[in-house]
Amino acid sequence: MAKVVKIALAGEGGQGVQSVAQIMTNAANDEGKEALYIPNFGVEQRGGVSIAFCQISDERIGAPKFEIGDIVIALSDRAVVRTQQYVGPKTIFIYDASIEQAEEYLPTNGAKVLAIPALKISKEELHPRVFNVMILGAALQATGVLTLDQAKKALEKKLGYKFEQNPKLRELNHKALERGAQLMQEQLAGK
Amino acid sequence: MAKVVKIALAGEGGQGVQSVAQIMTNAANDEGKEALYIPNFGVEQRGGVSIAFCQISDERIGAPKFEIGDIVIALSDRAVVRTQQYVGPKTIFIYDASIEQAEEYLPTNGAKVLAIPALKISKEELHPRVFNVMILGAALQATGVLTLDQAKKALEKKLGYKFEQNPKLRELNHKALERGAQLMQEQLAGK
Amino acid sequence: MSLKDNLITIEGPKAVWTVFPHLCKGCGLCIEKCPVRTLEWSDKLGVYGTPAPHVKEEIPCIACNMCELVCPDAAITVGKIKQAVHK
Amino acid sequence: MSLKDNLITIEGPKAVWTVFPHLCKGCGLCIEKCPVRTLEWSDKLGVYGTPAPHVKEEIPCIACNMCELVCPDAAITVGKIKQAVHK
Amino acid sequence: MAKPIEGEKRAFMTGNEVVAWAALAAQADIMYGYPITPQNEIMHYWTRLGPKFEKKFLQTEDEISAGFTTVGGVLSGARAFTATGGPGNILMQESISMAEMMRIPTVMVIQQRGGPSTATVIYSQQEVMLTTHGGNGEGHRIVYSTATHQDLFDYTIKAFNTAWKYRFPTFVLGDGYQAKMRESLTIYDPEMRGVKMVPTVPLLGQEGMPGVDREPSLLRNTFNTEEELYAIIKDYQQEYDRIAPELVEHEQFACEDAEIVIISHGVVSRSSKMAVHELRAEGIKVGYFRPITLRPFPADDLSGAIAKAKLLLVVESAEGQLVKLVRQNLYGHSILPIEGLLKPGVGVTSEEIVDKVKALAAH
Amino acid sequence: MAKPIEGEKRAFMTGNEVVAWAALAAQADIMYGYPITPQNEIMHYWTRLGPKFEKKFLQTEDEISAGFTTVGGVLSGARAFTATGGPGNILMQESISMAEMMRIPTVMVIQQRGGPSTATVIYSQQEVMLTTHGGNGEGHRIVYSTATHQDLFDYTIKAFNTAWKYRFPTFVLGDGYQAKMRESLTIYDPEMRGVKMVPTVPLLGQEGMPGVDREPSLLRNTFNTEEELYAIIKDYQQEYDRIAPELVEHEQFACEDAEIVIISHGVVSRSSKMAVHELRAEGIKVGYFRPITLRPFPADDLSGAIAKAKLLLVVESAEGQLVKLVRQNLYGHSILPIEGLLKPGVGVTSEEIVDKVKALAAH
Amino acid sequence: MSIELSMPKSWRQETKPHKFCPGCGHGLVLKALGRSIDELGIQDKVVFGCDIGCSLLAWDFFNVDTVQTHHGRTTPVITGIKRARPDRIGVAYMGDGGGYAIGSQHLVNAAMRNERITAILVNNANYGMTGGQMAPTSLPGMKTETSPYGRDPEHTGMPMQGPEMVAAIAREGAYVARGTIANVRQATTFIKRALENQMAGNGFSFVEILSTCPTNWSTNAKDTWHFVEQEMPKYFKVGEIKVPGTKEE
Amino acid sequence: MSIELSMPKSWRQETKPHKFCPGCGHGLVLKALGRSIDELGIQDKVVFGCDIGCSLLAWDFFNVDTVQTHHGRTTPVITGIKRARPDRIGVAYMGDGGGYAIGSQHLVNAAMRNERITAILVNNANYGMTGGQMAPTSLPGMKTETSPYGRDPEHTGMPMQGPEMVAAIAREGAYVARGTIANVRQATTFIKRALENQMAGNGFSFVEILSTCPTNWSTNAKDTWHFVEQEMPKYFKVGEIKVPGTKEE
Ligand SMILES: Cc1ncc(C[n+]2csc(CCOP(=O)(O)OP(=O)(O)O)c2C)c(N)n1
Ligand SMILES: Cc1ncc(C[n+]2csc(CCOP(=O)(O)OP(=O)(O)O)c2C)c(N)n1
Ligand code: SF4
Ligand code: SF4
Ligand code: SF4
Ligand code: SF4
Ligand code: SF4
Ligand code: SF4
Ligand SMILES: [Mg+2]
Ligand SMILES: [Mg+2]
Repeated sequence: MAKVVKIALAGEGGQGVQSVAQIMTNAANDEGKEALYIPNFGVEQRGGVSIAFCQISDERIGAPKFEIGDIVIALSDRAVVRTQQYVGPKTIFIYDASIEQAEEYLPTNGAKVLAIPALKISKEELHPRVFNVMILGAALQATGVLTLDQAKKALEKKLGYKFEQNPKLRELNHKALERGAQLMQEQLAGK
Repeated sequence: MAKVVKIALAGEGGQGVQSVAQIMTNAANDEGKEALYIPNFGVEQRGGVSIAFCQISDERIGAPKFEIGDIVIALSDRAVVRTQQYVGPKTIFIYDASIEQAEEYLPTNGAKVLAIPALKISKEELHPRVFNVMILGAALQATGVLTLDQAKKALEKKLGYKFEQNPKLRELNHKALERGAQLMQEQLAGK
Repeated sequence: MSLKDNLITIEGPKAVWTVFPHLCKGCGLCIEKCPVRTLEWSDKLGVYGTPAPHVKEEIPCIACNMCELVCPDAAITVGKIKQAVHK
Repeated sequence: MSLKDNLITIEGPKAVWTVFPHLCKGCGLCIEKCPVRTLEWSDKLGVYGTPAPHVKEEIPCIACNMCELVCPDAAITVGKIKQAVHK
Repeated sequence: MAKPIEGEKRAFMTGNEVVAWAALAAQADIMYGYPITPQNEIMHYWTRLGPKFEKKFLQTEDEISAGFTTVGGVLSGARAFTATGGPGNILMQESISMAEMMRIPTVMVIQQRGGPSTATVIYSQQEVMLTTHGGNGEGHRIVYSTATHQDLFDYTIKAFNTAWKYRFPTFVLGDGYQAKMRESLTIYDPEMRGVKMVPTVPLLGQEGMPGVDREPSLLRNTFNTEEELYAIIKDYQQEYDRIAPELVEHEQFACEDAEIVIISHGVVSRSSKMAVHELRAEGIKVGYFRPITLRPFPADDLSGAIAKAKLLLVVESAEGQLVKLVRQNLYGHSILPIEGLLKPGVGVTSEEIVDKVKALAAH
Repeated sequence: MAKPIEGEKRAFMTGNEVVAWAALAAQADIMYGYPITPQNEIMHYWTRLGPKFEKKFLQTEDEISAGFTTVGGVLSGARAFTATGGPGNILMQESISMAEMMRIPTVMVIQQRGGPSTATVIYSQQEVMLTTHGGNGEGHRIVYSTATHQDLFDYTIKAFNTAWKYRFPTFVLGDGYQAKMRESLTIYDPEMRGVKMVPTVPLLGQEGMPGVDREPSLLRNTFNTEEELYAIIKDYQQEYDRIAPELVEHEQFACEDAEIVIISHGVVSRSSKMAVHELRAEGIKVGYFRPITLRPFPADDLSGAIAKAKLLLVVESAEGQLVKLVRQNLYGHSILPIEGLLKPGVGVTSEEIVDKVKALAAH
Repeated sequence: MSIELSMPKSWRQETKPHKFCPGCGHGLVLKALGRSIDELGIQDKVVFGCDIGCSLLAWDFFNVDTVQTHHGRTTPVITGIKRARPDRIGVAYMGDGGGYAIGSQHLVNAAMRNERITAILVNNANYGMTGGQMAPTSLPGMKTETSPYGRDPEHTGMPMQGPEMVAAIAREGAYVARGTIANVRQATTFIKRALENQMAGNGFSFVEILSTCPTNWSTNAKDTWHFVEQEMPKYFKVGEIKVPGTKEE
Repeated sequence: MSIELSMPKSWRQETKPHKFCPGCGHGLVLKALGRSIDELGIQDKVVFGCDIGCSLLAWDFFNVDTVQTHHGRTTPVITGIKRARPDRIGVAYMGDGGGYAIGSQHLVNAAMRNERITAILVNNANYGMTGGQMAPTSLPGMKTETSPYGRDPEHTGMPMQGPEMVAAIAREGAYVARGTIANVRQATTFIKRALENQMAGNGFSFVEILSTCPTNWSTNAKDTWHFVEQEMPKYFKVGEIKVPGTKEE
């Protein structure tokens, strides 16, 4: 069987994890891969932790949800708590470095547990709005399922009409993507 | 198994077959017998043929309806048509002599097919209102499940309060009962 | 004779009044509504074996059409006789 | 420090104005309704990580109580300071 | 106030009247209902008798409301019930699903009529699947199928006790024949027979200041995560499995050496009983099995009863609904062929059963 | 007007979007519906796409109305459909019962959510009993259970054809996962694939003056005597039995020599498939069987598939609803023990199935 | 002799006498409807839906395409037809139980949406078909099978004001009226206008008709008339309540 | 420092912040209800029922006995409780979808029967919980998930006039009003009167409150206020519509 890359992304309502998931799986699909993305949804419109389950493979994918992710990304304290269950011995667990007291809840059974300062950098260097694009970059770097160029194509598809109006936005997004990937690379390299 | 006497009574809405059935089975129950009575009912409040299925026995009774009656009594032309299906080789089929062209529809497979001029006699000798009590008398005579005295007790129970106000009514009802029985006896005797 | 053909028709000065017993259920609504109270129960039986109404001999129907109008079973037809014809 | 104790209290001439960030969802309804437009976003974050409002330094709260009234999360308390005390 | 029934007495009445008397005897407080044939007379008798015993009644705007007002009544601690049939039974499934989720001990009397759709107002046994499994859940409910007026009386009383003891919605499954026919039975004061009514308790509106003297009752049926729901359903199932052996009821006779066992429920079982007597009198080895609880189903009892059999005959006034329950429940316990005498929407006489068995025996 | 889909193309979308496209591809004329999670987006897409292709939509006041307006639409000759789930599925059973009685070819898409009651808006397979047997009748309906977006597309189109060809109400049974997830599929113009849409005809409102040029259409669902109803139901059953072999569909593999056969339907069967591949790779003799039609059930196919098996494992996101169907349908054909991996309201992963099978194989 | 039946042309003669009880007002309402259909010449365009309730007895009443629906569900069935086939003239015929109790959500929402259908509701102050239970329209003090001691407004409210309710939510283009079989000509006019209003595409058209149920009222002809002519109007005001084009309140 | 929360006493502090979205009007309506309960001192007598709709998020909102019911079914559940236990004060809390669409038969029949309960309906002009579909109360031209090109009154009617409908059938003793969260004090008064009316045993009490749904309206604070203060009142008249004891029309 072909390898399936499983990614769980979790954050607060406004953090845009569902967009990240959608862009990522759209991109994979556009590249002729099989992708499956399912959002987690509860009764509340706002306020809960939002989780996106993504799978990308070269062959058709089975169950929409999974027990253990290859990469689990948590962007808030509550998200850290909620996503522990998806961590197994081979999982790379990534969380935002800004989460206070994250240590208390961090999973202890993962292959790697990495903090990336995406929120901080997005605020300081880029714009808080592209925080989630940084996360996308990080996720792609961690999994290698797609190249950054492929992701850029997908961004273009989704936001192209906005980029046309404001080419700086394109630049900003590309930067965010690259910066996210870079942060991830540093972390994986154990820096 | 104890013998169960099965009686099907059918007539037009206003002819009072359900009252006859109710008085008869009430009387049987009062005498300590087992009785079961089920009215046939369709969607219309008025207008259909009304059928009463009665069973009287010394032991508990099984199914509420039956295929073949011991006595089947039909009081209108439509009732004759509708009740044919309940007639078997041992059935005594009784119909009111006033029914025009009854011959056309009369069952041919019964043990006996008897016409009694109850409607005529009730009109001429008694009162149209006690037509159904005559039928009750006839039914009891044909089946022997109850004595006329037992039926009178049941009548008293149901109509006693009216009889009190108008003792002539009691007399009329008793007469109807007896006259009905007598008509039946004559018929059975082959007169 | 089938009930269907057994109609009661009464010709009066102003109307040919007819009841179709095969349609009449003997409800009596018509009788109550006749402004000249000429309707009463006849000897003929309707579809349920109850009597059907007819126009009394002594009171002529004034062809007001009320009985026809209120019969829920459309069992009555009142044919107005044109004044001209009678004069 | 837990969010719960992290309230913002601003004492002005007419009112002690307080927001409880652990209840504030940053909807901004209060800001829009202040008749003297003294409310604005502060640096403190509320329960959803969005900013909580506070009273501008330069415009004193007139203790009209509107912001408290319209906060769907009961995150604001406006304590009127009795005129007597200030005179 | 006088008890509705002192001691016991023989009665001769319609099944609907029996249900009304049974509810009185069971000290039911209130009935909620919407008219539908063939259950109407339950309401008619209840509204006539009720005021004499300070019983309440509410006629609702539909069966959805009848179901949900009953839920409300029960939540408030009243011994409340309702009755329906046919399309009304479909509509009540919504409230039953809430009662299942929240373990609200509602009691519902179903008088089955012909189906599907409006069909006939008369009679059938076509609401077996609906009554045992009709919601968007796992059928965590208890269903008694009655055969006689005595049953109707006994099991209506029992239904209240079962519901309040086990906290699963409980049904009395009758039919149009039972509803409309008259036969004799003994009505009685349950206490006199040693039947104590399980006391009711309010699930809402208890004494004391919520949040001060006690926690408030906060009851819900909605959950945010799959896992919450999973845990609850698993728990209910476990409890249901645990109590099932206490709950299952059946009736059987002449099965020990029977080659053909007739399986039927409700009013049809009366014909089966007659048929078995008649066939036995002729020397034909036939047995009688009647599940009284259709849910939970007396699977083990049935397995036992058919030990010697070569053939099973399911008789019902439906097109195989009891057959489905039997197959479900006997799977793995039996491989006997199952024949059906299936008469959707019409009554079954003993003569038909006798003929069918003879035809089967002849093969 | 352009066809909604010319030729065929690969798409990546949610299941609800797939259903909307499939209905367009099937030339559906009108959708009636009431919002409920997880089916809402079917309506959202339909209302966005519809006007471009002169398609109509009516949002009704509840699911009862959505069901009955759909019935009306179909009666008038429109290719009409609706969609719901959970408590809405319960409420639609009333109209389905009318459609069953009157053989009205309605199409309903069910996206199952957790139950009973409001429960969760997410996902389950707990509406199997309800969808296959939920009315006050004999379950004369057809139910397709889909597993993939491709299925959703194919079977939504097929549902219209099945309904209009056989005139039994037809369901597409999906679930919250399928509704909300995105995956790839090929959408296509059915004609291009040689699928001709069965033409619709008005059952009411035909041309010509009724009573003069033609008899009026006089359609009813109520009968006065038991016997009338009996004759109709028997007739329907006969027809249902006759067409069942044409209708049943299933998917199987690796069953020939399988000692354990995994039976599952819908989205869960995807996990089973993965598990079987994985287990086979490890040399464990396990087979895969997935009923596609849950009603009628592919009983013979299943019997065939388990010929060599020693054990059956039913896997479902419900507490034994598929188990019940399997037991019903295998009774008499098999005595194999049936194990369950029953996960009401939660998804099942292939890992769980693998573990379960290994545990079973170890015994 | 060939005296012609005074029967609307659109009635189906083969099924007459119809199945309603003697003196039942349904017959009169359907006569008014039949005459309206005749006069408007729309027999081939009407789709007639009848409810469960005694109205079901009309399933083969007309030479008009007809569907018998479920209790309370005639409004949505006819709505469904009309939405799919706007060229049809949809008539939803129902009782007071069907319209004001179990089907009231459909009635008020059809009114709100201004569905282009005509709903005719027969108010006989009880549930006729099921044997005379209390209806939302039963009169105070009225004895029915479920109010054996008389309807007590304290516990069960006052008679439902259906057309008034519909008029409160219906908007421009809607037609709302209450007629009575005590005035068949007027009732016919109201029904005809309700059909014309649909044909003109104006909006929802609703007519309640006060009617009789001698069977469950246990009344003779005289008392039947008395009840519908004298008692019912005490609680139900006859007349047109909303007419398109006229100025509102 | 001990500054006290300005929270109704009957609110359950443990479950705050509550589960409604930022800027959701439900919070304000429940504040008005909480204050009314406090002021009337009936926290131990109230049984609060919440519908499915965003109102379900209030299932653990108060220190008051609470039951979350089904979509549209809160009115019958509370009715059932009140009938069995008249000493309780029943509050049925629902959305416009729950009250005017799927539960409208319960609402109008409870009004007709003059049930002694208090129904509070939150009108946010859409189906909030399910993600913003059209509601009976959506404004003409309003874009929702099921009216993506704007609500077209020609096809889907004009906004439902709920209190007007209830007032048309409710009788002596009933209380009917429409408030708005744009005037919380007035809304509180109306809710309080509605509770008092129940406590006095007068009759059915119904209050609709115009409310906000910034999430599905996709509005910022300013536009949220604009919509509820300027747009909604164009179609919904705020005020008391029926007050027991006052002369009718
Ligand atoms: C869902 C459902 N509930 C109840 C019934 C039973 N039922 C049939 S007719 C009827 C009442 C009819 O009353 P109404 O609508 O006033 O019509 P009427 O017979 O008085 O003309 C009822 C309750 C049914 N058929 N379906
Ligand atoms: C029988 C049924 N149908 C549909 C639903 C789905 N549903 C849940 S909430 C809701 C609408 C809520 O809208 P509203 O009542 O206006 O409340 P809001 O969320 O706007 O406050 C719907 C349709 C359901 N739970 N049950
Ligand atoms: S037409 Fe008028 S006058 Fe003549 S019988 Fe009829 S009601 Fe009487
Ligand atoms: S109104 Fe018609 S049915 Fe009634 S008695 Fe007169 S003619 Fe006969
Ligand atoms: S109390 Fe009034 S003046 Fe002060 S901040 Fe609030 S709204 Fe502004
Ligand atoms: S109204 Fe309340 S929740 Fe909203 S921003 Fe102001 S303080 Fe925060
Ligand atoms: S029961 Fe009443 S409404 Fe029904 S047909 Fe008879 S008289 Fe008419
Ligand atoms: S979706 Fe709308 S109504 Fe629901 S909680 Fe959010 S803002 Fe409030
Ligand atoms: Mg009526
Ligand atoms: Mg809303």
